Amino acid sequence: MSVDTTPQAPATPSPAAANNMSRLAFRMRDYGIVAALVIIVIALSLSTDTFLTSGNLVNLLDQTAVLGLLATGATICIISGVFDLTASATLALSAIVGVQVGRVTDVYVGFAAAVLAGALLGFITGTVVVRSGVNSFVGTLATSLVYRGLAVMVTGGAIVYPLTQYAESFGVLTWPSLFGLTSATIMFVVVVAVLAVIVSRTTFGRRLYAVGGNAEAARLSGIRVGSIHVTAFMISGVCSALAGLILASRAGSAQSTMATGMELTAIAAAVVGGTSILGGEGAVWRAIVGALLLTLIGNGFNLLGWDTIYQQVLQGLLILFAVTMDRWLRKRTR
Amino acid sequence: MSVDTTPQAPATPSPAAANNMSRLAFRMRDYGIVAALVIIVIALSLSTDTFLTSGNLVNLLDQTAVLGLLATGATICIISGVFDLTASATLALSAIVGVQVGRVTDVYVGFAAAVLAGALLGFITGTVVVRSGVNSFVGTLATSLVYRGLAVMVTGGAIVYPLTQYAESFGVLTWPSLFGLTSATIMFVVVVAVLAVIVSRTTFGRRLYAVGGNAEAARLSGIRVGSIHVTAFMISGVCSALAGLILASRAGSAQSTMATGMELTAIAAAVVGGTSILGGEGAVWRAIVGALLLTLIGNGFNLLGWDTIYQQVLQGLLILFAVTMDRWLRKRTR
Amino acid sequence: MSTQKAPSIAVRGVGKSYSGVTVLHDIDLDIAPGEVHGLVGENGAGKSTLLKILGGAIKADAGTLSFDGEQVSIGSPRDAIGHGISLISQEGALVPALSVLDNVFLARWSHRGGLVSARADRKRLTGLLETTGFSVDPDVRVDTLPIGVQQQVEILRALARGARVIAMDEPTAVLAEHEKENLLALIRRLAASGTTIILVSHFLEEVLSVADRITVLRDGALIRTGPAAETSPRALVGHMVGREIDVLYPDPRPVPDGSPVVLAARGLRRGLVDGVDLEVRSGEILGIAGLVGSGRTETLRLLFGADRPTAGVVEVDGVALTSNTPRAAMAAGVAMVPESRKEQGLVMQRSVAENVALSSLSGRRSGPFVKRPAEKTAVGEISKSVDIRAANPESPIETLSGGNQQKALFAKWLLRDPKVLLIDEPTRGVDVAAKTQIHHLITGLAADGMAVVCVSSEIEELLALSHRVLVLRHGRPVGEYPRGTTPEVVVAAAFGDHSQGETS
Amino acid sequence: SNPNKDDAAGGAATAAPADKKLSIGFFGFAKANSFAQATWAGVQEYANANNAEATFLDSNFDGPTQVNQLQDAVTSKRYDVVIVQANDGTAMVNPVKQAVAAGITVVVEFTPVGGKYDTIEPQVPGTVNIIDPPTVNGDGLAKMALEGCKTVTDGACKVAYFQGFANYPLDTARTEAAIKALKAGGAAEVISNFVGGYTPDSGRGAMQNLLQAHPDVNVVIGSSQALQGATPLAAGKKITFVGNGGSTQAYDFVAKGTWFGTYAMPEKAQGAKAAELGIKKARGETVPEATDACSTLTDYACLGTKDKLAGKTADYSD
Ligand SMILES: Nc1ncnc2c1ncn2[C@@H]1O[C@H](COP(=O)(O)OP(=O)(O)OP(=O)(O)O)[C@@H](O)[C@H]1O
Ligand SMILES: Nc1ncnc2c1ncn2[C@@H]1O[C@H](COP(=O)(O)OP(=O)(O)OP(=O)(O)O)[C@@H](O)[C@H]1O
Ligand SMILES: [Mg+2]
Ligand SMILES: [Mg+2]
Repeated sequence: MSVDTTPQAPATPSPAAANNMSRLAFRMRDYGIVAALVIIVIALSLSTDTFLTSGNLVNLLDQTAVLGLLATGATICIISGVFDLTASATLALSAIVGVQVGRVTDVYVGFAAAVLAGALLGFITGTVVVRSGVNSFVGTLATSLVYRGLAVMVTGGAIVYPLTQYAESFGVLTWPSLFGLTSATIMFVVVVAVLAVIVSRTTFGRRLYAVGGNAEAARLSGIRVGSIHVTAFMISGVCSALAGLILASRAGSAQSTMATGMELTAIAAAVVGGTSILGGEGAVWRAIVGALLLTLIGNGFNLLGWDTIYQQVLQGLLILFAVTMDRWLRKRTR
Repeated sequence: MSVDTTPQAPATPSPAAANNMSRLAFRMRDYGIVAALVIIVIALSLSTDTFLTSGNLVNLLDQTAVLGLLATGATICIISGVFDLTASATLALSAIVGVQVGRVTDVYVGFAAAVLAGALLGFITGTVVVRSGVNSFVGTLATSLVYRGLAVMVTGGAIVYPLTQYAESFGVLTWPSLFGLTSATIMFVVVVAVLAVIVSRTTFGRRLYAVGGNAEAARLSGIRVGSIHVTAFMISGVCSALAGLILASRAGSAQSTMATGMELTAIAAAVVGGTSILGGEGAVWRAIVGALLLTLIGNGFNLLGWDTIYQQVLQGLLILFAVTMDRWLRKRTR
Repeated sequence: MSTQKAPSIAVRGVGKSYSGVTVLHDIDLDIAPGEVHGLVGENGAGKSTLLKILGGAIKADAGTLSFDGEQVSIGSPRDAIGHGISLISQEGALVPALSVLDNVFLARWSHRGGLVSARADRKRLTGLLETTGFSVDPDVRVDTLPIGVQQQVEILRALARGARVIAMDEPTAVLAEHEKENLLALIRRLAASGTTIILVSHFLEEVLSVADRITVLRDGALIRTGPAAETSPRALVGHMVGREIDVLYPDPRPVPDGSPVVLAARGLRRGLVDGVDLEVRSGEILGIAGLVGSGRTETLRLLFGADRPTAGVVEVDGVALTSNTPRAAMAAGVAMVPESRKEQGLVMQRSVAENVALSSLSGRRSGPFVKRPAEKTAVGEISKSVDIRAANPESPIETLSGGNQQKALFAKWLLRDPKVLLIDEPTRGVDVAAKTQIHHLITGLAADGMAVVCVSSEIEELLALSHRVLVLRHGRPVGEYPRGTTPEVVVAAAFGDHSQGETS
Repeated sequence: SNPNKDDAAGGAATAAPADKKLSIGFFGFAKANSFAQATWAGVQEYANANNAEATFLDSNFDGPTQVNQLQDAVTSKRYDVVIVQANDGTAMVNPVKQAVAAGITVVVEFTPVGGKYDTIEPQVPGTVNIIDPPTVNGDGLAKMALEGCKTVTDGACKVAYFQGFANYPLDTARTEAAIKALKAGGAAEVISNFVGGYTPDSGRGAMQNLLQAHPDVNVVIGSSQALQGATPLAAGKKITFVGNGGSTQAYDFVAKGTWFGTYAMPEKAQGAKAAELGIKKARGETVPEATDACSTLTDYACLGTKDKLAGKTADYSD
């Protein structure tokens, strides 16, 4: 994935040295959470001999893929100033659509249908939120109930499977591929890289930040705040659909309860990465750092063989450590 | 519960008629969500003959008690500009403390210990958030993992019970009391009424709103922003502990997984009631309206006996209806 | 700037009301192409409302707009921008977390196939900076900039859009004297090149000097439009308030001999502020002058404990403050009216009354409860004495006009009855009449024995009010001038030229 | 003192005549859950055949929702018999008491109502239990795993136990029982710090990590859903599995020999049995208060190894 816009040489030729110094501090400050991640990686590498094996790194990325995609969608929404609590319901509903369409056509057509469904559901969520004028938190919460309900209605509460002749190719996303990484990992990396470029380099990306940072200022500048939000929800919907396909491909089936509650883990990952829930700030790479950090902690515990009874406490403390470190580095250089 | 500050007669005797008109509109606008609640109540009274029975109303309040307490805590935190995602973990941990202390002393001492534990945990959460300077969303999320983990450690992952000789009196909160309401309901109503008065009538309440509305302006007005936040977390902690006692008293036991995820339903109730997640606005009565609305919808479905497959969808649509109606009434008169 | 000719604007029968209260009524106004049109009126007269309607920020309830005789509908800012109208709003419309560069070209970024080209924008910005004479670092986040500079960013943005009509709502309110001059010169240049400018300002001299014609609004109605050359400040004020009033600066009462030093600071340092010493006696008004970014605001904040100094002490009545926090300063009797009412002063969504009462809550309580009748009386009295015009003290303070918000901020601190009053830009956005009221208020407070430190970018005001003026440059005091010093001398000192004046 | 107590006694159900159509409320885990659907199928089938009508109340895996549903059902007096498949066994104690007090016949199915996980006896007086206590379940899993050890190793056997939800009391009780039985039965090492959860995805993650930390593991125990995600990762390795659950997929794995066995409850039969107990009791017949589901409904105590399951079909799929 790409890293945020690097500041270019200053236009004003003012005190250059001091400027460079402060530019450096400015960078450091922005990467506190990466430092925390690195510290945890080093600690794990030193305390286990299994952590830094290529096998484990392949696993780690595979395990991060679903959360990473959802966290990216969440981050894009949060940057633009909205929450998308429909993420996991959209995931389930589009995966179900993917499987059902796949039954009457073909696995890959089914996959495409799932992605389309994700975009469509995102469009609906966005339209509901924008039109009703309701706060996105409660608007998407209500919408997510509707989507979950629809998922139950579509499946009749049962699990849906691809046709037997397709069962194997449906598992395509779990297959190893480039550099031994799973196809799911490759898809995740590619999608996230594309989204990172969109967010950090395009005019759409800038509008996203502007809308999230000061919606009124954005409106006064002629930005269609509503359509930016709808687009953000659509991107989030597509991310959810892709995550849903990974989960379905792994399970070989889809059902209406898939990934329940995961929208919150995704938001948590986004925020742990350093995206402000107030909107107007953040970056796609932060979502990935957050998702990696959360996955890593779980992975580390497993490798260390610690008793699950202490896991949660330590997990909480580690997250606190990481975000506090991030916070302090930022404050000191302000 | 008490209703928010009613605007008094104007200080300036300017255009009186227009003023009164706008005052009326102003009030209406604030009670859109109440209107939505009333509509749903009327619909339910007409469509079932069991809804408007005293037995059902007693149940309804009893069912609202836990969510209502949590939503009140959530509202107070949100008004002051923070989220408390530890609510349900605090609930579990303090209920466990209550049971365990009750084992070695007496049921009522145990209850008191639970409330103290709630306040203490709130104090710790608040201190962590304020000191670390981390955004409350992720700070309390991490803290809640720690609390849940501690609850597991304290109980060893098992259920804890009061001693057999206390088992009956431990159920005290489920007993009927004044006007046939359960003790839990009475406690809930009293606590919420007290908190409503605190928030709307005291200097602390004023500071709460100021801190949530503009923390910097509040600080420059001599308000200790940090201690207001800590106090808000403590109040939320006490609300959680009381909710925990109700749940424990009903179950006759406590365990580390109690009320998992309920902090979000509580925030949802707060927001459905009309409290803005941006802080600086909202009221305790709104928490109650929100909690009642959510409970009512469930209760209505159960009484109507509709196929549960459509419940979620209709629930989502009803919530959307209520908040949109609230929103539109507000906008029209702006 | 613009390639297209500016249109002539015709406003017909425009009206607007909020929940039944009329704030603009049946406005008819014609503006010629390339004209500089001044718009003046008391706080709450409806100036901003009219501008917002032109800029598409809000919709009128009644009336029509036409450009070059053709009726247009402006339903959104997009439409307005499409017609070449750019609004610089009073509240500011910057995106805090974005850089200067991104804010200047907000929604108009140079791009190639959707990818933003920062290099092209940088070049455009350099050009704009040259035309305007502003100097801003393109890469800093705008929320780290002083408001004066933020204002410049907004102006740059309007220019970057190549607007044919620029509506400026009090653009000079937050600028220092020499920057005002720059801006006025810029306005003249723009007008000469065919851009229409609508200028709202409370500085009547300024409007008179730059505008071709001036319109006066009062209570939402258009009182009169006429050539600037045919009117005078006095006449304008008469139209604005509907009666003759005295707008002369009051003279502060001389500081009594032997009046004790109330506030003293030694060796204050932090960031930009590099060793400030000062003393203020009871009954004295100390003015602090300097350029934007000279550290005036920083100094006041250090005195109040809003920021913690890295070195130095602040003493009140000879006793060092126990800690460098606003609370400690307030306990010692210090109060500060901050520079930015939106960010530092007011809780926008709360009511006028709550805001005014906020810093003195403990003074009116019984037990934990707010004594509401006492509060109502206190707020009512103070509101009257600073003349806050609010339809309802219970309505959110964000619905007040800018000037009235400023008065509420003042009222909030006066309710504490402080010994020392620190004021940063006391009359920013306040109309002439109210300004005079505030000036009388300040001199009156000093006469009653309060020690006042006042920062103002309005040099005339500062010199008229102060017993003494301290000039800061790069965070260091570079001169102190007694009452009667001319503006030229002080400005020269602020620029680092000492040849004209004597340090007293 | 507790006024509840008095009416609790007064609620003894009066027998319903045989020609009265009885109404059954089934309070299942979730409609969107195939296990609960299997129970439901059993309930429905028996009810329809015996002059009764059944309704599925969907709590969607939410404890508090289920509590409210049962409470409201008591208010609305819609059901003569309720069958409770509790999400949160302790939280359901109170509404179940209310239901009993209101004269409703209550059958507790699969998971206990009350906090004891090692007994089949009813924990709320007046109810009828047909359950599979978690400790019995844990013992059974351990028993099969120890058998399975023999198929993959002649030496010391290393067994991994994937927990369901980390530290849920019900899971804890099952985990503890299994670990105890494994150790007592001579397993060389028991690894229990992995959370496999109840989805293929969480199982896959746990298995990936397990293979990193303990590549030499011999037997893995986990929920049938978790193992479904875990199994492909063990391809080519000498590892066998013991699943918890009798789904189609689990049956297939056992039949293919990929898994040594699975803990297979004939869930539809259990649902039917629950309905039978409820209807009979409501009609005034005497029924046993406590039924152990596995030993009553199967002749192999739910220990579904290849030979035991041969020729049988699963009631539901994961
Ligand atoms: N959103 C709103 N809701 C209610 N009243 C409003 C709102 N916005 C403005 N007003 C009222 O409209 C009137 C005109 O306000 P406006 O901002 O146009 O005044 P102004 O002439 O720009 O004053 P100032 O010089 O103080 O900026 C004021 O009485 C103000 O309180
Ligand atoms: N042109 C500029 N570009 C960037 N930063 C600036 C500029 N001018 C001033 N600053 C910053 O402003 C801060 C000091 O401003 P301060 O508010 O104390 O000055 P001031 O004299 O009160 O100015 P103002 O009139 O805007 O309030 C410093 O942090 C300084 O670096
Ligand atoms: Mg204005
Ligand atoms: Mg300043």
